[in-house]
Amino acid sequence: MGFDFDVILSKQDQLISGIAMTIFVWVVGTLLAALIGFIVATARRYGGVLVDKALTVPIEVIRGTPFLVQLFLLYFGGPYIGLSLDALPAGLLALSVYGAAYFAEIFRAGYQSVPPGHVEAAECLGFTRIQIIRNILLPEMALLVIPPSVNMAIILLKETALLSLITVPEMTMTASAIGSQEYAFVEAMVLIALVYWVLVELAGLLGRFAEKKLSRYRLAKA
Amino acid sequence: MSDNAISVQHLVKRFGTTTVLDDISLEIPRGQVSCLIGPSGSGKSTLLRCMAFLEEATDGSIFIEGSPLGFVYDGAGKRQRQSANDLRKVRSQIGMVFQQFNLWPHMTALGNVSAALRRVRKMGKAEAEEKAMLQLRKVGLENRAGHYPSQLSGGQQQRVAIARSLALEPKIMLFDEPTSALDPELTGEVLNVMRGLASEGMTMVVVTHEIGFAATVGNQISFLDHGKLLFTDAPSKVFAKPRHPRLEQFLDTYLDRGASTLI
Amino acid sequence: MSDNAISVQHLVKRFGTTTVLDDISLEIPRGQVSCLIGPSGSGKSTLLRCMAFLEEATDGSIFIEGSPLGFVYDGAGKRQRQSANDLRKVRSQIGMVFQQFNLWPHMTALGNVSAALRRVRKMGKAEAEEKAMLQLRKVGLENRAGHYPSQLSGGQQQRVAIARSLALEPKIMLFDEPTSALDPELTGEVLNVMRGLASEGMTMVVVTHEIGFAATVGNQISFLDHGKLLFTDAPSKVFAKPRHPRLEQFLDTYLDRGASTLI
Amino acid sequence: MSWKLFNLLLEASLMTIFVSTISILIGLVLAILLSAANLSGIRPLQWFSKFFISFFRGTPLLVQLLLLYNLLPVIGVQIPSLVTAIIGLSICTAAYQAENLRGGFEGVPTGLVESADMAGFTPVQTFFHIRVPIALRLTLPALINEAILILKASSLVSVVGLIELTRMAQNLVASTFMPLEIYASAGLIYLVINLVVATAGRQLERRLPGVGSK
Amino acid sequence: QDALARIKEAGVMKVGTETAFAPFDYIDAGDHVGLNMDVFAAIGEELGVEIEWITLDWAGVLPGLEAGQFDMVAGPATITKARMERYRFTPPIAEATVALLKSAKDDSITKPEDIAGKTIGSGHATAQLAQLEEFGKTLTPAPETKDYVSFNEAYADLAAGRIAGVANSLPNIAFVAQQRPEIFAVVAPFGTKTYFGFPGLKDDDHASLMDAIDAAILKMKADGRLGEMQQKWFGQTFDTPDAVTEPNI
Ligand SMILES: Nc1ncnc2c1ncn2[C@@H]1O[C@H](COP(=O)(O)OP(=O)(O)OP(=O)(O)O)[C@@H](O)[C@H]1O
Ligand SMILES: Nc1ncnc2c1ncn2[C@@H]1O[C@H](COP(=O)(O)OP(=O)(O)OP(=O)(O)O)[C@@H](O)[C@H]1O
Ligand SMILES: [Mg+2]
Ligand SMILES: [Mg+2]
Repeated sequence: MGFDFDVILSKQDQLISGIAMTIFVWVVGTLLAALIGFIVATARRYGGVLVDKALTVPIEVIRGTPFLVQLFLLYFGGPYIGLSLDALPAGLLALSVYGAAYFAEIFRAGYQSVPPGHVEAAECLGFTRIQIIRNILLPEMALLVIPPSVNMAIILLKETALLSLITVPEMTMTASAIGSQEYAFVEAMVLIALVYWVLVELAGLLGRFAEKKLSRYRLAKA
Repeated sequence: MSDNAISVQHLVKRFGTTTVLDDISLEIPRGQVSCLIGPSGSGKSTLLRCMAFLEEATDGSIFIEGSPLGFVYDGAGKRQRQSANDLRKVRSQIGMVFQQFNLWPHMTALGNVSAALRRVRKMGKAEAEEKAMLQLRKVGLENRAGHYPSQLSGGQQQRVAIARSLALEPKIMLFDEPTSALDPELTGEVLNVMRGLASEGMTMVVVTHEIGFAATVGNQISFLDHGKLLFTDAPSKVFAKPRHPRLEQFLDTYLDRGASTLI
Repeated sequence: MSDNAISVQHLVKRFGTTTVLDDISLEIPRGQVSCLIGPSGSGKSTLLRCMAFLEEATDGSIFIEGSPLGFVYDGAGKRQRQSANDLRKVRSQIGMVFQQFNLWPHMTALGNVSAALRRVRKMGKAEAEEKAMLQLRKVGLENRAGHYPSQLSGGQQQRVAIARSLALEPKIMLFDEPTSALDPELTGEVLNVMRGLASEGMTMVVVTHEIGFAATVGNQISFLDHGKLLFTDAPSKVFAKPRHPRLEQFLDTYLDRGASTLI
Repeated sequence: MSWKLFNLLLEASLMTIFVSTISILIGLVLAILLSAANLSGIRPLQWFSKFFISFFRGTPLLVQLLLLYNLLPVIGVQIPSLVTAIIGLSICTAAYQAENLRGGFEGVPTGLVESADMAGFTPVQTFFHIRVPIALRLTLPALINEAILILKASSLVSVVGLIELTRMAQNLVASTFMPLEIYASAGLIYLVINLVVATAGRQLERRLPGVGSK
Repeated sequence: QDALARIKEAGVMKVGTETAFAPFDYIDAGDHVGLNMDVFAAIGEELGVEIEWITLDWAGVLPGLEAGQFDMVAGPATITKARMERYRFTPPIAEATVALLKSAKDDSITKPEDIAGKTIGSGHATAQLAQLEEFGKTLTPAPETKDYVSFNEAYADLAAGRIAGVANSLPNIAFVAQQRPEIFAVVAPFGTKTYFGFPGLKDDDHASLMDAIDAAILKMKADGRLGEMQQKWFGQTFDTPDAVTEPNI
């Protein structure tokens, strides 16, 4: 079984558009997931016991079932309840809701990590709730939240491969199609692995960079 | 309006079924230093936190400079929560200093002190920082303005925390064991700043284990035990012998630290 | 062999370029209680940690019961690291009690005390636990054997920590501010256990801010300041007036706690 | 959907549970060894551990499984599908768990290690009796998360020929053409399994004392 | 010793396939059944060996064959020129000509040409998709095509109403419509005639094995067993050539 990358590279255009699609879905999906997750965690913290309990159920259901199943139910089941989405919006919605369940937990831990005294100090000074979230809670939890967020982003990157099942032309599909047209499966797999690896390392790098930036007040530990 | 900065009336606080504060009534005169002492777990911190509305009392009421704090009674005599805005207004007269300083680690000393001026008073950056520097100078830390809390000693952190509270010009300052997280040598600098405040006529409520400080700086001493306020009086009366038996027992535990011999 | 349990000779410790211990020489007599006092940051903890080889000294030497600790000098007079085995042997004569107790959270009190007997002394479970129970009884905690550290009060945790060290039957016990993480009311129980040890003739080195304890239980007091050992003497001499000016200043800071009046 | 089909899904879920449980346990042991390599202070071991984590966290499990299944025979190693699946999953989860544990090991208070030194523990004893239990306890929530993710990711082992829950669902869809009912049932089974794992995790968290919990 | 000799000595031939390709291979009430099972049972008898089935995801089947995980593929593939360059195919076992599946309620499509301007789905990178696109070019307006990772998703999307039809080989489509007649219906085939065969390796090592399998299939065809199987699984028989040397696509 010899390696023959020329075959694969001859389909450059298709490959590049597949890679671009993967990156697009990944970045937008992850950002949306983080945003929704943050809103959910915030609602759980401030919305009272009922909201907290009520939100636990969808979070556990989404975390507990495979992304594949959710994707199928949304895309193929949606039309039966009048929700007929195109592949790309459906994929983005599924991905961001799936990620949001995990991000909600990450941010919950983040909220818990800020000593209550820091919030009380701000309350005593008359900060409004939004000011407290914006000026105290978010910056303080950032360091704790970044590493698991990067992990989550990596997991979401890998889940994007499943979007091909609902006809989003992302790179795993493109590459394996080229692989099967040209009969170069292993070459295609190696190529995909390489691209994923690069993206994962990039995500890791970005995370470490942000950690470093944010931790300047920690580096100078007295 | 009475002469009392804080008036606590029949305050009750329960956590679940345990009663932590049991029908407390207490007047804090304006311009004086009131110390709360008592054994661990007696409810000192809880009482102080009720005065800042960081805990909601189960029953009773608290007035700050004559205005009700946290709850108001409607026409029918039913207790209602105050609006968030009114609460902020009443609370703005109170500054609170915590045992653990609670400085925000991601802001410098100057950032900590100026934050409320900028966010709450909506001052511009330059103006807020100028006012903040004034406060830092007052606690002797103008040369540490650019340091993060992690780069400051405990005593310095606590002084920044005091400056942070003072920046909003409160009428009353509440202190919860402000020195007990500090090394003995760092305690002095914080107590000195507090002495300065007292001499300027700031109304202060201080929860403390520093019997020496209570005895020398306090104008009135309240002794709590098991959620009950046993007595409130001037230090000369409180520490005079024969003492209240429960206080005598309490002071005995300080023997190893040599504190009781001072009195 | 001399009468000294610990002999520190020309010890120097630098962190990077800052010298934290500066040419310290100190003899700790066998069977006596030595207290290290001094301001925060003066190097007390560092000196104690060097005696346990938790810090490697930059220069100088330490002898435990006559044997070199951590480093040996070869024929050419060059300092060499001791083998891990030899180090463990010398160290086994030392027990150390930390300010933060440092109990292992995943083991019960009994587990904490018996762990080293089982792993290091290779005793069977039953034998190790029997010996461990003896030590727990000594610190008055036989009825807490099955509790995890998180289920014990600070004072109880510190007593378990002492029992854990005692289980290996050390000749010397080192204490680093054993009570300063405790509430005032819990301090007494730990100091009592230490008094008991002292009366049994255990060699003890105690870093403490409890001047009262140092003055009444210590046989010898060493005063450190800025990494220098200013003097070592009996308490009666150390606290007698006129005092060393630096000590006088140091004791002043305790004024607020009322401790200096004890002496 | 008939009971018969649901039963088939249930039977297939046994394979899911079996493969994931074994892999999570093996992965945990591997992760601890990787952490040991990382903490050993021996450079080549540290490099190996870093590369291992970076590679297996960085590439998709699907690709890892396919390469494992199809490249090993090329170099003359024949292993059955079940073993391939377990090796693939274990290695992949080991990389993630080792990353989780890294935080846990950093969170072990130095004082606890120093007390072990003072008690005469050898470094190996300290590692296994002090560091590992405390790090495991600290990272328990993250480890449970990873267990749930692996339970779900185990659907990928169908590429090496194992019939587990997801694959069985796909098979049934291909013969009955009732995707919604079948995928919803499969989702339900996953959910029940994962809720059991999550609940067990929370019980364990409550039962085991944490560092500094009061 | 070549592949055939090794298989005879072991008494076992390993074949790989996927199980989500009804009616060739699928899981019915928990058992792997389908035309392929019957065909290979017969081949096994002819060769005097047991058949060992290795079932995996289609993504793993062809790589598995090349890596030697099994001796040959027991899942049929449309015989095309490009594929013949890489693999050796057995004699055809069924027709693979492309037909259309539509919604049973859809009256607007009665013949293949009616798909003009509509959206039609097919399997990604399949011979069927290529033919659909070819056919589409002859219509105005040309139909839009949508490709799916597997046909099952395409069927689901047809049921969900996102597409108007699915183009796949007649045997497969006939089976789908037979399973869910209330939802799906078949439209007559279009496109050039193509056939399904089993791929194996081209190398010398496997030459005698492939020869033996070819002979077995031709024998089954000659004595009518293959026809019976086709009748059983497709409800009809196909007239297939003995060998495809020049595929139409
Ligand atoms: N959130 C809470 N839930 C339940 N019980 C509480 C809570 N906060 C405090 N308590 C209990 O209320 C009692 C009084 O606590 P408080 O902190 O006011 O005591 P304190 O006098 O400040 O003690 P210390 O000197 O140790 O600070 C204690 O028994 C404590 O356990
Ligand atoms: N690991 C370290 N790196 C750099 N400097 C250190 C380190 N450990 C201690 N120091 C410095 O060494 C000096 C002595 O510290 P040490 O902890 O021995 O003081 P101490 O007398 O025990 O003080 P305290 O009473 O506050 O415990 C301090 O200035 C401290 O900042
Ligand atoms: Mg308190
Ligand atoms: Mg110290």
